[in-house]
Amino acid sequence: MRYALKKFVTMVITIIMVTLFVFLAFNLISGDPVISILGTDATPERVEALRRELHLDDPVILRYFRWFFNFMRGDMGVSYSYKINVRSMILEKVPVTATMAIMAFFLMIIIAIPLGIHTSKHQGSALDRTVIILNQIIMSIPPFFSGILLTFIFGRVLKLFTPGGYVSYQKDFGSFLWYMFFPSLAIALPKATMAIKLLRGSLISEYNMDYVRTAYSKGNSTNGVLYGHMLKNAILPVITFLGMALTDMIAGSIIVEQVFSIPGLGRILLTSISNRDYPVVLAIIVIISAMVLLVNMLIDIIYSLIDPRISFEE
Amino acid sequence: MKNRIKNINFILGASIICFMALFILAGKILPLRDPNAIDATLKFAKPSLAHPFGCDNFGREILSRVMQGSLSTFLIALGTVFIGTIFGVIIGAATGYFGGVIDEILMRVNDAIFAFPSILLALLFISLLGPGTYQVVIALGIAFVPSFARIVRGEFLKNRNMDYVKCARLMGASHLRIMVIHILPNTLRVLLNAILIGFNNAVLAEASMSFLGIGVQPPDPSLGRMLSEAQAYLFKAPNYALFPGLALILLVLGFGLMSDSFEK
Amino acid sequence: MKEDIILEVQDLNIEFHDHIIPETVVYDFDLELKEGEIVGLVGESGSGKSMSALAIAGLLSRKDMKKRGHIYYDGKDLLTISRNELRSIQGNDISMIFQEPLTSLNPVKRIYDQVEEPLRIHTDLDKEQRYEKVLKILKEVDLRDPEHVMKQYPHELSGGMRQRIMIATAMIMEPKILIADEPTTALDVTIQAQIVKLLKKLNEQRNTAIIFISHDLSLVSTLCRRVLVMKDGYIVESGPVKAIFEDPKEEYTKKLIAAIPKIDIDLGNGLQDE
Amino acid sequence: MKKTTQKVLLLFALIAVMSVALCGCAGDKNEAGSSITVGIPQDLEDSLDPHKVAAAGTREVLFNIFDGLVKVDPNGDYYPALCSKYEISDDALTYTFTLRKGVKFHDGTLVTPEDVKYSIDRCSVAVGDAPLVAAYSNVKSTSIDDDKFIVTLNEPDTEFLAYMTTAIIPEDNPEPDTNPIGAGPYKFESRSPQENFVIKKFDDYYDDEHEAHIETVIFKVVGNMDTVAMELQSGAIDLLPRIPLSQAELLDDNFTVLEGTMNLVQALYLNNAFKPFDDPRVRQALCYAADPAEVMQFVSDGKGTEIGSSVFPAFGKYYMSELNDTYNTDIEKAKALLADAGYPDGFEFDITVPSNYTQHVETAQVLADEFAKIGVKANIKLIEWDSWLSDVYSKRQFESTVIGVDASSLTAASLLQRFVSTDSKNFINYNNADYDVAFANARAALNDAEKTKYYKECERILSEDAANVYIQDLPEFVAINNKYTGYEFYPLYIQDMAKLRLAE
Repeated sequence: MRYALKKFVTMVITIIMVTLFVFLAFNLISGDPVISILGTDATPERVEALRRELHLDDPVILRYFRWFFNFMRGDMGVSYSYKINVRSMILEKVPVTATMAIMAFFLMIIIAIPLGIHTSKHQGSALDRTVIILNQIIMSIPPFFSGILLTFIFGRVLKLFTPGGYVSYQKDFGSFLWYMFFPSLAIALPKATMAIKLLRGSLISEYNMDYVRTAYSKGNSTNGVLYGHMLKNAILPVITFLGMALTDMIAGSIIVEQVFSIPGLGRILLTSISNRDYPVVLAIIVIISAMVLLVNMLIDIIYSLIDPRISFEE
Repeated sequence: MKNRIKNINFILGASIICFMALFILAGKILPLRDPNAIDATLKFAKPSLAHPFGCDNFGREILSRVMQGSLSTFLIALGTVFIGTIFGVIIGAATGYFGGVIDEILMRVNDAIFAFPSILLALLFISLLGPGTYQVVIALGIAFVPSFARIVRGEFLKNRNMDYVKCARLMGASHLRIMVIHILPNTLRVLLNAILIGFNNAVLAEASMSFLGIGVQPPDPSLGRMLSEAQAYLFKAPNYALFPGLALILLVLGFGLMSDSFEK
Repeated sequence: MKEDIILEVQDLNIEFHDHIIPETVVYDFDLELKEGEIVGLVGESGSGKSMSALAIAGLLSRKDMKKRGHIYYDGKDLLTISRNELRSIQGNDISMIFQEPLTSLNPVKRIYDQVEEPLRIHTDLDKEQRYEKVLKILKEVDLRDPEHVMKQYPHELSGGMRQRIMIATAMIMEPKILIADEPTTALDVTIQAQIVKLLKKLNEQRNTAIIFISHDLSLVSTLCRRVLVMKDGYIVESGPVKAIFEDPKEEYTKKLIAAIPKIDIDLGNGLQDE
Repeated sequence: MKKTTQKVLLLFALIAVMSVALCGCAGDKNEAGSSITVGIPQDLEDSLDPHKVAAAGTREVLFNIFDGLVKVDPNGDYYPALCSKYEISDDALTYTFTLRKGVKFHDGTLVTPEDVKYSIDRCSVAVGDAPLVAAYSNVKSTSIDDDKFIVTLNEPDTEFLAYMTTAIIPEDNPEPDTNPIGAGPYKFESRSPQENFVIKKFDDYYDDEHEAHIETVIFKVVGNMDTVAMELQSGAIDLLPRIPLSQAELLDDNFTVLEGTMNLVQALYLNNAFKPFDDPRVRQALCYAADPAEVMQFVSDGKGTEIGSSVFPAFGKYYMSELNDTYNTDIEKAKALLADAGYPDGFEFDITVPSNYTQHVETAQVLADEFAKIGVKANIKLIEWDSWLSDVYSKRQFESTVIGVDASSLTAASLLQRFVSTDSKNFINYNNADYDVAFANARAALNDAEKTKYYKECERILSEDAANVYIQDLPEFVAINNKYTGYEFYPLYIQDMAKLRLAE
C-alpha cells in the first residue's frame, strides 16, 4: 500500500509541475486571450475592462494558486471563448479520446502479440522478412499521412465507413465504435509495428536462456515452452514499451482527430491553445497528463505482478 | 542464423543512408532549378525528363524541393537528437548514478516534460523566438530529453552497483571519472540504438509539426511541410505527395534497419 | 541389447552446421548403461561431454545439428523417433539437471508450478494427487519446510536449494536415467558434497542410472563406478573407477589425475546447509 | 499453462471482431423532416450574444437566429424586418421605425418595444467610455412612442440605417452567451464544441416571404479542409462555403460548385511606421514589382477580382476599377524608385502571415518570389491567428502582413475609416493629412453624390500613395449537393440558410 501512496503523491507533484509549466508558458507566449474574446473591433477601454475582470494582470503565481484551489474544488472555470462551464464541455469529450486510446491499445496488442510470436518462431521465413520490411515502412509513415491513406482506402475505396461521418456516442454507440475503429487503427499501426519488433527481438533472445532448455528437458512441446515459459519473460520489455507507446498514441490522437474530424480532447486542446483559452487548456492538460501518469503507474503494477523479482517497494 | 539477418539489415540500412546522402549532395552540386523558383507555366507539370518529379501547385521543381527538404528534415532530426542526447545523458547519468533527492526531483521534471504535449512546447518557443527551423529543433530537442534520460538512467542504475564500478571507486576515481570513463562507454550500445530510434521519431515529429504549420517557414521546403501541402492535391497530382513521402520513408527506413542491426 | 542394458549409444558423431564451415564436436561416442549404474563422463570443458549428454537427452535441435550413429533406449533410436515419442520419454524416462541453478529455473514462475510441470505433461493426475507427489519429492531432496518453498520464486532461494529443486523436478517422474551435467560446479564445496550424497541416496533408493558429467575427478571418483575420459570429442579411456585411478593407461588421464588437489571428503556426517 | 494464454488471445480477437461487426452500418440520417449538413472551417468559438460576437464565422451563422429592425438582402439593400416601415428625417438626424405587431421570439414571448429599446440601448450606452458597438457612439437617444421607435443622432449620418440591422433580443434572457433567443427564421437547437452547431426552423416566424424551408440545419466543424472532398463525396457534408479550389475540382457531378467573391480586401498591408515603408517611393516600388494577376494565377487559378484600393466590387457605386491600373507591373520603374529612395540593391523585410489562412500564405510566397526580381528579400513568418491578432493587429509589432480585411457593415466608412491617422483600428499606422480631410468631408456630406465623391477621393489617395500593395478580392467557391438549391451570395459575411430548399 505504501508504494501506491508514494506513487500517487509523485503523480500529483508531476501534474502540479505540468500545470505550472503551462501557466508559465502561456505567460510568455504572445497572443492575448482578451483580444481573441473581444475581437478586432474592440476598443482599448473594453479590453482593459475585461483584463481586470479576468484578473489577467495579477502576478502569475497568484493566478496559478487561485486556479489550483478552484480546480481542487472541482470548479474548472468557464471557457473564455465558448463561455460554457469547462467541466461539462470536457467531460463530454473525454470518452471520445479515451475510446480511441483504449481501442488503439487493444488493436496494438491484438496485432503485435500474435505476429511477434509467429515471426520469432519462424525466423528468416518469408513471412518474417515481409513483416520486418512492412514494419519499417509503416513505422516511417507520419501519423497524419497514414490517417489520410486509411481514410482513402477504407473510406472511399472500400466504403467501409463514411469519411467525416463521425457519430457521437450519445446518439448511436454502435456506429460511434465503428467509426472510431479506423482512427484507432491509424494510431495503433505505427506503435504495433514497434511492439512486434520488440516482442520478436526479446523472444529470440529468450531462446538461448537456460530455463528454456530445462523446460524442453521436461518434455514440453515447442508451443508449450513458448507460451508456458518464454512469453511471460519476453513480454516484460514490451510492457514498458506499452506505457510509453500510450503517451505517443495520445499525442498521435491529436493529429488523427484532425484528419478524421473527430471532436475529441485533442481538437479542443489545439483550438484552445490558439485561442489562448487558459481554463480549457489547463483542464485538458491535467486530464491528459493524469491519464498518462495513471497508465504508467498501472504499467508498473502489471510489470511487478508478472516479474516477481521486482518487489513492490522497488 | 541470427547474425546473418543482422548484417543484411546493416548493409541494407547503410546503403539506403548512403543513397540518401548522395541524393541530398546531388541537390547541392547539380545545377538544378532553385527550389523556391515559381513558374506559372509549370503548374502541376507531370513528371517528365525535364522535371523528373514533376512540379507542384506553384510550378516549383519537386525534385530540388525534395532534395532540399530531405536536407532540412535531416538537419532538424540531427539537431533534435543531438540536444535530446546531450541533456538526456546529463540528466540520466546524474539521476541514475547519484539517485536520492536529485533523482527524485529530476525524474519528476522528466515526467512533467514527458506528459507535456510537445505541441505546446513548440508553440512556446515559436512565440518566444519567432517561427523558424531553429526554434523547432530546440522545442523537439527538449521534448526528446525525457526518453533519452529515462534510457540512460536505466543503464546507469544497472551499472552503478556493478563490481567494476566498485573497484574504480576503491582506486579513488572521482564520481565524474567513473561516470564518463567507466559507465558511459558501457551504455554506448543502448544509447546508439536509442539515438537511431530517436532520429526516426524526430523525423516523424518534424513532419507532424509541419502539418500543424509550425517549423520550417515557407517557401523553404521540409519533407513534412511538403507532405501536408500535398494532401490537398492527393488525387490531382499524386506525385506531389509520393516523392516527399518516399524520401521520408527511405530516410527513416535506413536508420531503422541500422538500429535493427545494433539490437543486442 | 543385453537384458540389463537400458541405454546403448553406438558411435555417435555430432556435427555443428550453423557456422559456415561444419564443425564436428563428438567422434564415435559409445556407451552402454546398465540399470542403476552411475557412469562418470570426465574431460576438460569443450571435450564434447556436455554435447553427447544433450544428444542423449534429445535436447539438440534437429535443424542445425547433424547426428550420426544411434542412441537406443527401450528398443527405440532416440535420434530418429518422432518428436512426440521423444517428448513422451523426456522428463519421464530420461531427465536432466544442469550446471547453472541460477538461470536454469524460470525466474517468473513459482517453484510449485515448475516442479509439478512433468506431472501435468506426462500424467493425468488431478490437482490433489499432484500436490501430494510434489510435496513427497521435495521432502526426499531434503528441503526444509517444502510448503513454504513451493510458494517462493527461484530468486528467493540459495544455489543449493535451487539445485535440489532441479533434482526434484527431474526425479518426480522416477525416470530410469538421470543425466547430471556438472550439477555441482557452481556450488561451494560443502553444498557440493550434500548434492553428491543426495544423488547417491536417490540412486540407491530408486535404482536410477546416472550419467554424471564433470571436470572434477575427485567428485567422480567418490560417486561413479565407471568412468569415461574424453578429450577433443574422443573417448580416450574408459573402465572401472579404481582401475582408471590406480593405473591410468593414457598419458592424458595421468595428467588429469595428477592435477587433483588432495582433500579427503568425509561423506559420513550429512551436514545440512544453513 | 499454454492453453490458457492461447484462449485469452482468441477471446480478445473475438471481442474486437464482434464489436466491430455488431455495429455494421454507419448511422444514417433519419431525423424527422428535411435536414442539411453545412461544413464550417472553424467552430463558433465565441459568445452567442449577438452584440458581443467577435469572429466573422460566428456572425455569419447567427444571422439565421437574430433579426434586427431592418435586414440586408443579397444585393446589399435593406428591407424592413421587425419594423413595418421606417422614415429618415431630412437632416439625417432622426430615424423613426414603426414596429410590427405580433412578432414572436423563439421562446414564444412577444417582441415588445421595450425589448427593441433594450437591445439598441445595450449597444449604444457607453460602458467605460465606449459603446458596445463602436458606430453607436453617434447615437444621442432612443425613445418609444406607442408603436414607434425613434433614434436621434448627434451628427447627421445618411448611412446609419446599415447599423439598424443589430439583433433584437428579449430583455429577460438569463444566459444570452450560451442560450441565444432571437426572432429570426431559425432557432437555436444544440451545440457540441468542435463537433456541430444545430438550428431548427422557427415555425411561427412573422415574415412568410423570408421563412425557412429546411427543417434542421447542422453546422458541422470540418477537421481538415485539405481533404474535405472525401467528406462531401461520402455524404457527410451537403453544403460547404469557401471550399478550397483544390477540393472543388475533385467533386463529381452530383455537386454544383457556385462561384462568388469573399468580399474582403486582400493586400500586403505595410506598417507605414516601419522604415523603409515610411517612404512612399519604397511602397510604390513594391506595388510596381507585385503582379496581382500572377498571384491570382496561383492562389485561385486566375479566378479572383483585382482591386486597386481598400474597397471591393460588392460595394457597387464606391468601387473604382480604374485604380487597378495605377501600378501595372514594371520592374525597371520599381528598381528606379528603390534607387532614388536610397535602396539601389534592395532591402530585406518580414511578411508575417497567420498560418491558418492557406490563401494568404500562398500569396505571400508568390509576392516573395516577385519581390526577389527587384532585389528585395521577403522572409515569410507564419504565426498563430491569436498571436497575429495581438502582435500584428493590436500591438502593431510587424513589418508587413498579408491578410483579407472584411467590412462589418455595408457602409464605405467601415472599410475606409481604418486609414484615418487617429483611428484606433489603424493597424498600419497610415498617416496622410489629405486623407483625413477627405474622409471627414465624406462623413459630413449629406447628399449621396457628394459623399460618394469624397469616398472615391479617399480611395484614390490610398492607391496613389501606395498605402498598401493591393491584390484581390478572393473568389469564394461554394459546393452544394444537387439535392438542395437556393444558395445565395451576400456582400457581407452571411450564410442565409432560410433561402435553401430541397431541389424537386
